[in-house]
Amino acid sequence: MSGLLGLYNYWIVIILMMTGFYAVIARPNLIKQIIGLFIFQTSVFILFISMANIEGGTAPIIKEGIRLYSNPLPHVLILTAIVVSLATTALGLALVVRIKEAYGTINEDNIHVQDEED
Amino acid sequence: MLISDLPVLQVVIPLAAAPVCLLLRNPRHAWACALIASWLVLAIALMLVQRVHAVGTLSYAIGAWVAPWGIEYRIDMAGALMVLVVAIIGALVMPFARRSIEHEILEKCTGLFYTCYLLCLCGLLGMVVTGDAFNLFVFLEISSLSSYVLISLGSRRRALTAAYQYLIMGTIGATFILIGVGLLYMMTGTLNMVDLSQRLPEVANTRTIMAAFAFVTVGVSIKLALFPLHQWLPNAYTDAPSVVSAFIAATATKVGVYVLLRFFFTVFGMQFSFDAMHVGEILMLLAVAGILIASLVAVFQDNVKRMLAYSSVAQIGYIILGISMASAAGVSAGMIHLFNHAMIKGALFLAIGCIFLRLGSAELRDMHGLARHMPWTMAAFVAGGLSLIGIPLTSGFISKWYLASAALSGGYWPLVVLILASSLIGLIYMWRVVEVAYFHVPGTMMHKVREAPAVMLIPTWLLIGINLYVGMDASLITDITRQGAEILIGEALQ
Amino acid sequence: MFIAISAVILVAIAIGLLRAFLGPTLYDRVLAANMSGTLTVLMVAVLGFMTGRPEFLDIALVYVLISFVSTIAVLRVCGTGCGASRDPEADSGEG
Amino acid sequence: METVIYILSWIFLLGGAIFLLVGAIGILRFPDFYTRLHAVSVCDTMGAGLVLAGLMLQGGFSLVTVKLLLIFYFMIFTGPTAVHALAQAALQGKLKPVVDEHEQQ
Amino acid sequence: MSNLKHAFNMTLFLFAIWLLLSGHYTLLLLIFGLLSTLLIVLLAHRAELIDREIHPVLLKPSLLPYWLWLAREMIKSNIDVSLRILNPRMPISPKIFTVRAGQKTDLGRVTYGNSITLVPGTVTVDVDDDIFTVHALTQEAAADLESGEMNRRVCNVENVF
Amino acid sequence: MSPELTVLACVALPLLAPALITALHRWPNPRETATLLTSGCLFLLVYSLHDDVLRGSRPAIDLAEPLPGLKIGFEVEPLGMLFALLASFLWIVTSVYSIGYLRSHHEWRQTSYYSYFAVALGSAMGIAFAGNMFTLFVFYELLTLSTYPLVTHAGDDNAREGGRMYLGYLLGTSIILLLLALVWTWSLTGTLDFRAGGILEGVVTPGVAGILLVLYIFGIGKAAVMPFHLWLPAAMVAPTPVSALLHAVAVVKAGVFTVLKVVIYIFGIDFLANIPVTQWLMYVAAATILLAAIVALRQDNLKLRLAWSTISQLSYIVMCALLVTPLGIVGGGMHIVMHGFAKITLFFCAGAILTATHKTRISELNGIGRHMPWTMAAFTVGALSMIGIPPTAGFISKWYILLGAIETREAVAAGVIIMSTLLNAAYFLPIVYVAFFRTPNDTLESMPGHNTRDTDGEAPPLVVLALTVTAAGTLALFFLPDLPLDLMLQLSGGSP
Amino acid sequence: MEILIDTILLVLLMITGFSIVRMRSLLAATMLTSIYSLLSASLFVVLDAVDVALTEAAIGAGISTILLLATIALTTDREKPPQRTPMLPLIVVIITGMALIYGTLDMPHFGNPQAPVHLHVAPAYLHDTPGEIGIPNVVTSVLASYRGYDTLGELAVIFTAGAGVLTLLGYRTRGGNSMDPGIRKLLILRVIGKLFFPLILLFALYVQFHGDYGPGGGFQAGVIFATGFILYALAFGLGNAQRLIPHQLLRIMVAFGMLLYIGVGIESMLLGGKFLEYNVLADDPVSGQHLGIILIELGVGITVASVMLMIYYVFRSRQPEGDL
Repeated sequence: MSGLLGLYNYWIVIILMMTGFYAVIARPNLIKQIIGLFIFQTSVFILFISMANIEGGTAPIIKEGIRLYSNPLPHVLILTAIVVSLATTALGLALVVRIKEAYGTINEDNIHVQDEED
Repeated sequence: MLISDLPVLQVVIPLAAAPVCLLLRNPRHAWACALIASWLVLAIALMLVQRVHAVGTLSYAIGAWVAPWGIEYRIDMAGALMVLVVAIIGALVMPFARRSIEHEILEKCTGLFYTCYLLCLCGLLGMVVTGDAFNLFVFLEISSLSSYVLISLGSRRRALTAAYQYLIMGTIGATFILIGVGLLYMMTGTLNMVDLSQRLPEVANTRTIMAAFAFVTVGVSIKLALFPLHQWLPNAYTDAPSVVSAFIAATATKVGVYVLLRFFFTVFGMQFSFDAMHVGEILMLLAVAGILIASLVAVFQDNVKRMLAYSSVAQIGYIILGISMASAAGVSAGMIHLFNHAMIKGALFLAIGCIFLRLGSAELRDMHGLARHMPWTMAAFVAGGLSLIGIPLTSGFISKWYLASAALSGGYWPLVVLILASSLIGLIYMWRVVEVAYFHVPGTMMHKVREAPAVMLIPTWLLIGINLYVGMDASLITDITRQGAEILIGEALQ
Repeated sequence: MFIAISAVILVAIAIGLLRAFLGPTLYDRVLAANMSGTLTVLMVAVLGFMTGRPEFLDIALVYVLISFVSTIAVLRVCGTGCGASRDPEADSGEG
Repeated sequence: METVIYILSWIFLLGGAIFLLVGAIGILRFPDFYTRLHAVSVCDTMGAGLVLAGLMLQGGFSLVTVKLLLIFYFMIFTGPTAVHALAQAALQGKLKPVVDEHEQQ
Repeated sequence: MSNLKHAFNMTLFLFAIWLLLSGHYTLLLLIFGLLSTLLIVLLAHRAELIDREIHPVLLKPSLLPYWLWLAREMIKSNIDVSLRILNPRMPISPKIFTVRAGQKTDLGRVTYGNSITLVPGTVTVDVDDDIFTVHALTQEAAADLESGEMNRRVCNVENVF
Repeated sequence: MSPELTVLACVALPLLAPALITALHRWPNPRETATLLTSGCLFLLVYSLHDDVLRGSRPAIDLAEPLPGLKIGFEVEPLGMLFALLASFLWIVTSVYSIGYLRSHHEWRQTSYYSYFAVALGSAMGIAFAGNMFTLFVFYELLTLSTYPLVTHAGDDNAREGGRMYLGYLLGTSIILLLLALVWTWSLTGTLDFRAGGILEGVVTPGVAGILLVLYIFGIGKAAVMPFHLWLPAAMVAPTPVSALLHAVAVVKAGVFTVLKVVIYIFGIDFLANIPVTQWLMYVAAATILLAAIVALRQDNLKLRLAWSTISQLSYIVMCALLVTPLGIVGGGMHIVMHGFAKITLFFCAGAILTATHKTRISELNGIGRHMPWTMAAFTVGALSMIGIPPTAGFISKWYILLGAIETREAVAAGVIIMSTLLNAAYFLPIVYVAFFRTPNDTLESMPGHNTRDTDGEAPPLVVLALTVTAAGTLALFFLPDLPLDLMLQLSGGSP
Repeated sequence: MEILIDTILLVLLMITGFSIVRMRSLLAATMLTSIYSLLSASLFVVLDAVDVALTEAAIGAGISTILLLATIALTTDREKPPQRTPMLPLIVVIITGMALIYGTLDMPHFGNPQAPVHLHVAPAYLHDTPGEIGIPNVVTSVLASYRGYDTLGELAVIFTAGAGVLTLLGYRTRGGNSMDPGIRKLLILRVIGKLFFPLILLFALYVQFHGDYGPGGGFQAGVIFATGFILYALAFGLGNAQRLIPHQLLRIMVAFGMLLYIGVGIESMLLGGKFLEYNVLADDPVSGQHLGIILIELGVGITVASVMLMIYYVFRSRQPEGDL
């Protein structure tokens, strides 16, 4: 892998991240935003895991006869981050349910209209 | 458990108390549990300040794994001050909380409320003392998630949208921080802040580090509600339960500022942050814009909590302004204001909490002639307001004084005028409340209103007392902040 | 060789994805998702052999279970209420 | 013997891959939801079975084989159940199957 | 009494699976395995899931002929369906019809239903007591099923349970 | 009691008085007695200090030091002594007047009125005795805040409007300009103490000193130098005793007093004399004198005319200060006292007229001197003093001011003083004239709802008593100016 | 050659991502999200991150899809077309993306063994784990011991989410044995559920206790365990599931897991070590580490399983009666 070819991997991941990010900030539907957030975060995880990769390496479970392992630290970090992302998703969805009950809609534009009427 | 375990204990105690609270069915018991935990935290915080003062920066390797391999807790003077701020607010809010929560939150949620409260406390403390960039992210999320829940407990339905908005923005911010930390890790191979700071100079001029810097800065800025990333804040503070507004307004954004300080000075180093990235200029611009615009917006708010929320955005601008000067005087001024503003906003929101308890509203139009019926509460509010404006003999004056003189010595002329002029805008919005409460004829509904109970007034006045004490004798706090600023800047110079 | 097998499986997944985009009904999408799950299981198994660490089969096992439960969940949780007639994609094409 | 097993395993794997691909093509080509179910069945049974069998031969007899068997066992049960549940839901959701009118008469 | 036997069978079965999965036979892990198995049996007991219809019955050696027959059927119909998929004209003639299941037990019916689905070309669409609605890809597949051979074989299997 | 403690008591006593007054809010008579007692005690306390000060001692006490170089502390020096004496003496008189005035108007919220009044006086004491600029600033702000409720006492929208303007101007200028000047001074010198000869000399360049001076002069909004003067007419919505004591004496004099203090103790006269900006600022003050006098001429409302006159007269003192000569300082100091007595008399009279006849406009006052001879006689004395005609106190201060102007060869200043004297005469003498020599306007008296009985005779006795005392004081000070003069001479350190 | 598979997967992810944004049916978007998650899990396998892959699959394709579905069932499936112009978000996104791409320009190339990440801290973990911790799975050793405190934080996050969801949505008990009307039709599902419920639980416990040796650990185990119960609830109705594991028990388990973890930390402090210093838990440091890791993984597993299940209960119990 030479030159910029060694980086295209990251670029695709960045495009993925931005796809999710776009859904978060551009879509008025709350569930869609949560989905966007999920994609955004998952893509960030991919970025981390990509950086842990080592050419010719293998999973960091020590075994006789294997010399080269991938970096375990990002894996650990991402394990934690996945959990955090799940927690956020769960909480966000719970809020969405409550918002639906209180406003009768989960469209941000409609909610703003109702808020202004208050 | 020895005295050396204090750094970790103060985070672990609320963390351990949280599940206990979840188990306790009786709201009173849950409250008592949270109360004990928060007071223990305060006691530990005081001991920590004393110890840091005596022996200098503390370092605690969790699990006995030394620094870059394990997670390190690191408390220097600035950190100790932050711990103290969080602990004071956390401890004083608790006695206040019982009555207020009984009034504002459904009984079945009470135990859960205290659980979330303790988690939030734990998250904030963890963010302050940690010396590990990723651990910071984890504790940031603990505090954020719990504060989303706390905010959503507000009595109006708008609290839900406010919490949701905060959740979205907060998560974006946290993810940005995560990206930034990831990029940093990618270039250095370490997550420990001190280790990072030693390894960064080698790779400082890479574009990756610049991107990392940008992402961390933006991410943290969302958390600390730096203008124009503050949109979540006014709604969140307005619609949250009173106790939550007080606690979060006084601590969460402040801890965010502290994290920013850590990154700028400890991790990236002053030279990189301010000379290479020119973050000082950008921050200064945003701070100025934030101060002016948020103050002006605050003037036009009819809900007092919302007004205070916008005022918070402006006040954060002051803190950032101090930091953006990148001088020992500026940073220490910023930190003084950080402490003072935490106390002021805490007191003001508690006072509003008292009013809310009796009036069931924080709207200006409902407060006509309130001072007659709640003299102590309104007096506290006025005292806090004066401090917010920066009237002499209050803590707000001290911080504005330091800010102004830091700006003067840095040669930022217009800033001085701005600082003073904006405190005048502060006067305008605070005065609107005073005028309504003191100089208007009470409404017909008012005769039923009584003074708030003592358990709520005493914490409020304790905070006011801290304000006034600092206003009278700021030597203690300026000592601490000066040391803190010197350590921060000194680390940058090494 | 394993590479070739994995590549074929990936192509199959891609085709499944195409069905998931095209719909037209929700059930088609769920079906596609379910098939992608099966294919992923197989791919993971093959990958385990490719990298010489067949203990990764645990992951494949998890996938089997998870994809099954989530397929059931779609149908049970959204029930018949989310029927084909209400699939907005069917009448509007795309968002 | 080893060579035979080796070659056999690759035949299985390739065959499985082909069936998987065919199943995928089926899910794309078939005209309606209910017919697509059959294509998925092809994947679930033949495709998966052959690939796993190929892998079993590759791995020799060990715990790995057991796990592969377990996977297969799981798939044999979960696959049709999922397909059935889907079909049932679709039917209850008033999704009309396309049937061959001509043959019906 | 019989319940206890089923529970014991289940424990054995689960522990066997554990051993097959584990691959590490240290004392600690064996103890964990045993504890896990017991916990699960306890849970299953509480959920009233322990009766005749538990896994081991599906693995009885006497069922082998049926499994082999089913495998042959599957291979046959798989090839058939695959060819139809690949055929550019796609010669299919979908049909939906009902068959009557002759089995008495739930497990038997499920075996029948899933067997129908497992054989490509036919899918069990709905189960209503003993009336199964089936979707077939071709008339031939439908005819095969309607011939009732599978039903008969599954009924035989049921007796083994 | 040691002088240090006395100083402290002087500040603390009026600040604590509200507690007593509030405690007695159910019983009007003891409440007013408490006010009178406090004011009396205060005056005695202040007076007891004056000997020490004349003998050259400077009782000082420091309370706290919030920041290094920023102290809360008191120190008595002659100028402050003078101001304190004036304010505390006039408080007694005003208290007497207030009792009569408020009761006859059946004003509401009398308790809070007396309380805030006491706090305002306490702040004035704090200003007078402040040992450094920071303390002065603190009490300066406290004075603004404590007088706000008095200004808006009426509680209607009009009053609130006026109150907002009052607050906006005073706090605005003090925070933006004065505080800026303070911060700057502190960052340059590290202290804000009042020191003889100033603290800035040798530390700053004349250019910076010029900017600072501008900041100080305009920052002290209470001195009402144009263009920051509009709060004063706006504050006239207040009840008359408030206008009388606060807006003729305590507040505005606190302003010019601060100007004097800044000139003397922060800059130092000698240093200031070398700064070109000083002269320009003096011209601003001079312009204010003339312009305000011209505006006063056009006012029909009596209180407003007095207010504009106050603006004009305040700038006298500012101008004196900016003459930067010892004689000017003496003149300024004297004018604080002389103008204080005269202006309070005039306001008292305006209040008396309002109480007795419900009239506020000059054009309605035809022949009122016949009904209220005492009041109008006092008014005449006050007016003469304002113009500076002997034998009234105003003459003495004007004399010194003129001397100062001549000494520095400031032709403009001298000219302005003479011009303004003419203008003073032009807007005061007509009032005296119509009061005594015009026949009463019958159409007004017979207006429906007008209580004709009130027009026959004087205001309540307590009111008349108060204004008589101040008028007498105005006359007496002409003959016995020793007390203020000694103090001022001690300050300027020599003979005139 | 892995790079080829890696690339194809990334492209597939990209396509999936785009179509998720475009989909207007939320259910369809959810299904695609589940596929997205599964694909990224596969990518993790390709990139050797097996533990992460396990977790991502269990969470992304499993529990979070189920939660999304439950939310959609409670709200709506239809997304209205946006009224706002997407220009501003687009600009923000493009700027952010450009900043990131700019940042990548100086990055070490993908898989480069000389990258700083492979030189500094991580090698020590790989090198020291056998000696210091004594287990082959380095991810577990880092997770549970070297950075065990992060994991405690992670557990606290999950705990917060559980408490938060409970606070927000409250909890309603279902009438005991009631099965919804449609359940008669679910014969096949019920029987298969009955057969697989114990197997899934067994597998979860296997993952729990073999985290030291292979992919897995308390977290994954907890999620799989909860998934087993979710399957049970799906097949037999929520009421039965709640009877099997009552809410109150869940609440206790949630707290118990947390307290177990913290308790291990406190215990090591009481024994004279630092917080979470497992070395002191037994005479021999390595067996101390082992004991500590088993205990805290157990704590994680218990809390995660109960929180997941609790969240599921809470969401589902909000559904109107008879619609389960």
